[in-house]
Amino acid sequence: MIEIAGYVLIGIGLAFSAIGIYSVLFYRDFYARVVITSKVDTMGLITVLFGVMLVSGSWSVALKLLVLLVFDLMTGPLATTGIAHSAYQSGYRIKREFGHG
Amino acid sequence: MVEFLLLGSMLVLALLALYTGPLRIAVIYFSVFSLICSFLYLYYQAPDVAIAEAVMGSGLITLLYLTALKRYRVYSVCYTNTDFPTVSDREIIEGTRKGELVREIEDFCFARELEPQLVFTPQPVSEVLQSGRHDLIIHQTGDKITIIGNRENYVIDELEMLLVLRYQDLKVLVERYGGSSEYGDDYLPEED
Amino acid sequence: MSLLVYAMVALTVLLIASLVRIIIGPTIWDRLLGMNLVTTKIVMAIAVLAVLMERSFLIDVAIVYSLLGFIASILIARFIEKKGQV
Amino acid sequence: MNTDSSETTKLATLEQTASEELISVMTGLLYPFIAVFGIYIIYNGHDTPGGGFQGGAIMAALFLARFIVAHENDLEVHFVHNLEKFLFALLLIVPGIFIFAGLQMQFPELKIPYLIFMNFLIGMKVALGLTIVVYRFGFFEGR
Amino acid sequence: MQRILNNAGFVFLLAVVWVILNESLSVFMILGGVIVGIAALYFTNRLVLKDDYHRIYRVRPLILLGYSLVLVKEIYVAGFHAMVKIITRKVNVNIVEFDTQLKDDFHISLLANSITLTPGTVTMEKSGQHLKVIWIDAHTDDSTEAGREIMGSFERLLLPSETRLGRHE
Amino acid sequence: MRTVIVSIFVAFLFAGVVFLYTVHGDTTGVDIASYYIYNFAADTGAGNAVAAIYLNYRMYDTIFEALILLVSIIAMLHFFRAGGSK
Repeated sequence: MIEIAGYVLIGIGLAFSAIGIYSVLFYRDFYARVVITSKVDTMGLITVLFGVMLVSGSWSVALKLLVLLVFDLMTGPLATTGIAHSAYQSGYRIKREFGHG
Repeated sequence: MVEFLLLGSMLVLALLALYTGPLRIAVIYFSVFSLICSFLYLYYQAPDVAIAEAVMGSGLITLLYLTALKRYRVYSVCYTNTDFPTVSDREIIEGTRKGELVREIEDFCFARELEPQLVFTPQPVSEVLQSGRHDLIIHQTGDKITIIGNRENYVIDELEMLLVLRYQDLKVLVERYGGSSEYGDDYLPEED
Repeated sequence: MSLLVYAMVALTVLLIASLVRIIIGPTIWDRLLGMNLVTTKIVMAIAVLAVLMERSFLIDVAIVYSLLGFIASILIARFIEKKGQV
Repeated sequence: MNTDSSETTKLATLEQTASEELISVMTGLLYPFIAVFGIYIIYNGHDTPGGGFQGGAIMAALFLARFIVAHENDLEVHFVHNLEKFLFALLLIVPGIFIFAGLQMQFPELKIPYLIFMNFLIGMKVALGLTIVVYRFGFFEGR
Repeated sequence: MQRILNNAGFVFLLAVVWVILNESLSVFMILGGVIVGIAALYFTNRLVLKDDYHRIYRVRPLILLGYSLVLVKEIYVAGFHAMVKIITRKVNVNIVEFDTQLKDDFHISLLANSITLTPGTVTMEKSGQHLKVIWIDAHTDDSTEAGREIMGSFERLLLPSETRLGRHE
Repeated sequence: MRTVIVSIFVAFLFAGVVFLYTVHGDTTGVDIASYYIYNFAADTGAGNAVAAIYLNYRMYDTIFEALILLVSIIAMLHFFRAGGSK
């Protein structure tokens, strides 16, 4: 029973990732792609790792996967922030910005 | 199935890393190559090598390559277009005539041992000029394309010769402004 | 356990689909985004592979990627931001 | 400690531009975790995959992560270099005594401590060496 | 002695990580975890960070636990909200700037990181208390309202941690 | 023209890799390898065959690798001495 739930979670996570990759491939605006990528990373990864935890069926492996998940949640945003900041700082702009009026 | 797909993509990435012009992009290809390589080591049950490859490929190799690349001068090109709220990358990917122009400028930079770095903004030209970050500005309004560069920039004369010869149908205009220290005081193109 | 094999195949297809963004991406930041995507897919695939082969030490490699994978993209991004300084 | 003043707490030693605050703070949070993981890889090298070289490379990657956010070269190269030479001498002596002089046959219960100790030696040596490489390349050539 | 007591929480955390990584719960492992944790913290304080770890990264552990649960919940709620917008292609990307009320640097970084983790928003820059955020669903141009809408629940959760820390030390 | 040549080359390489993988076996029946595989746990007490080999059977290998690292770092310190911040 728990295994089946795990398989279902893995499938849902893969579906999240597939939607994300579809939109990353077919959106034409760069900053939209940045935002969508962060979404794919977090949701797909969390769901798939929870599913794998349920499938594995042992506490030690599940805790190790939890440590992996926590580390990834700590470092994942850093890369996205670095990329977005680099693009903005180099002069890649969008037209309407509320901050600049 | 899994291994065939990954081996094939490794081949493609290795050849791309060999044949790309901008070397920073080749560094990225190589990084992804080492990612997939590490996963295949795991798949073939050699986890020792996989850990070593993961640590090396994810950080140390990148630093060494980037330090080596520092010898190249980065030549930043800015593509502005005030007509659209967001600049789509359609001009660059698909084989339009304007895309060819941008590609031509990139190839031109490679021949002079400069690393071109493309940036798209929808800002007006005066703001781009005031920021002072860019060496060359390609400005498009409607059909007209203006290329703006510094007067002290020795590359721009050769570029004008090249563009006048090959791109007569695109209404290309080359403008200059003077003084390397003060941007935009001499010259501001008229907005329309 | 055999269902996990299909998950592996699906992850591989997704990985190759995100390689497309690396190859065609017009600017260098698009390629960095694609690199992030590939890293995440590899982490997922290693986790699935560890459960599939019942070897828990394979997760170590995934932890290496989740701890140190951000270094490469931040280095390259800052290299461009500073116009050629590491 | 009085912290209710309006000023924010800063990382004292790391000079940083405004853009790098987030990265420097979160990387600082990660340092001890990377260190613990490197020690884990070295310590379990005789039993599970990993070992001296891999763990040492992880510790060197810690210093690489520090190179991203720190702007001053404060590595005492000559001290580190002498330490590495000393470790190399130790690396010659220990297996010389244990394997080639035949202690291995007399004390079989020392086999596993020997493996762990050797892994730690190799790990420290690789970490110091790669750290010197990273800092030299980064600060002398890159900046 | 005082310094060891100050670091006790982090040593405990590192020992837990060590035990989980080794996958064995014996007395030897737990003692080894404590020793490795003290060694790693000493190494970090003296050689890498050159500052006291517990002085920069101060947070109430219980609040952090509840915060992470709320974070996962928020990721899913905002994720389904953003998913609909992405599929129907009704995105309106924009860049907004706002200030936060938090004062501690670590708390602001935690807030910025969780803004990035939440689908639909990515932190681009942090300078002091000022955050610059890319927003996929920009429907307001008021700075305070955008800030309230993006980081409302996280900020409300983190504020008591900060005030209590300030009173205790 | 160049892209055509490169793509034909890629196709040939890919076919070659697949061919080598499917046809060529990966067994090399050497006596010493099988000896190491069957006896490493009793001889050295290690659980990981790689550690047993590089720390016991092939100790010289490890020592000279460490020597190579040391020598390369000495050379690097020597050549980078001119011009630097410290």
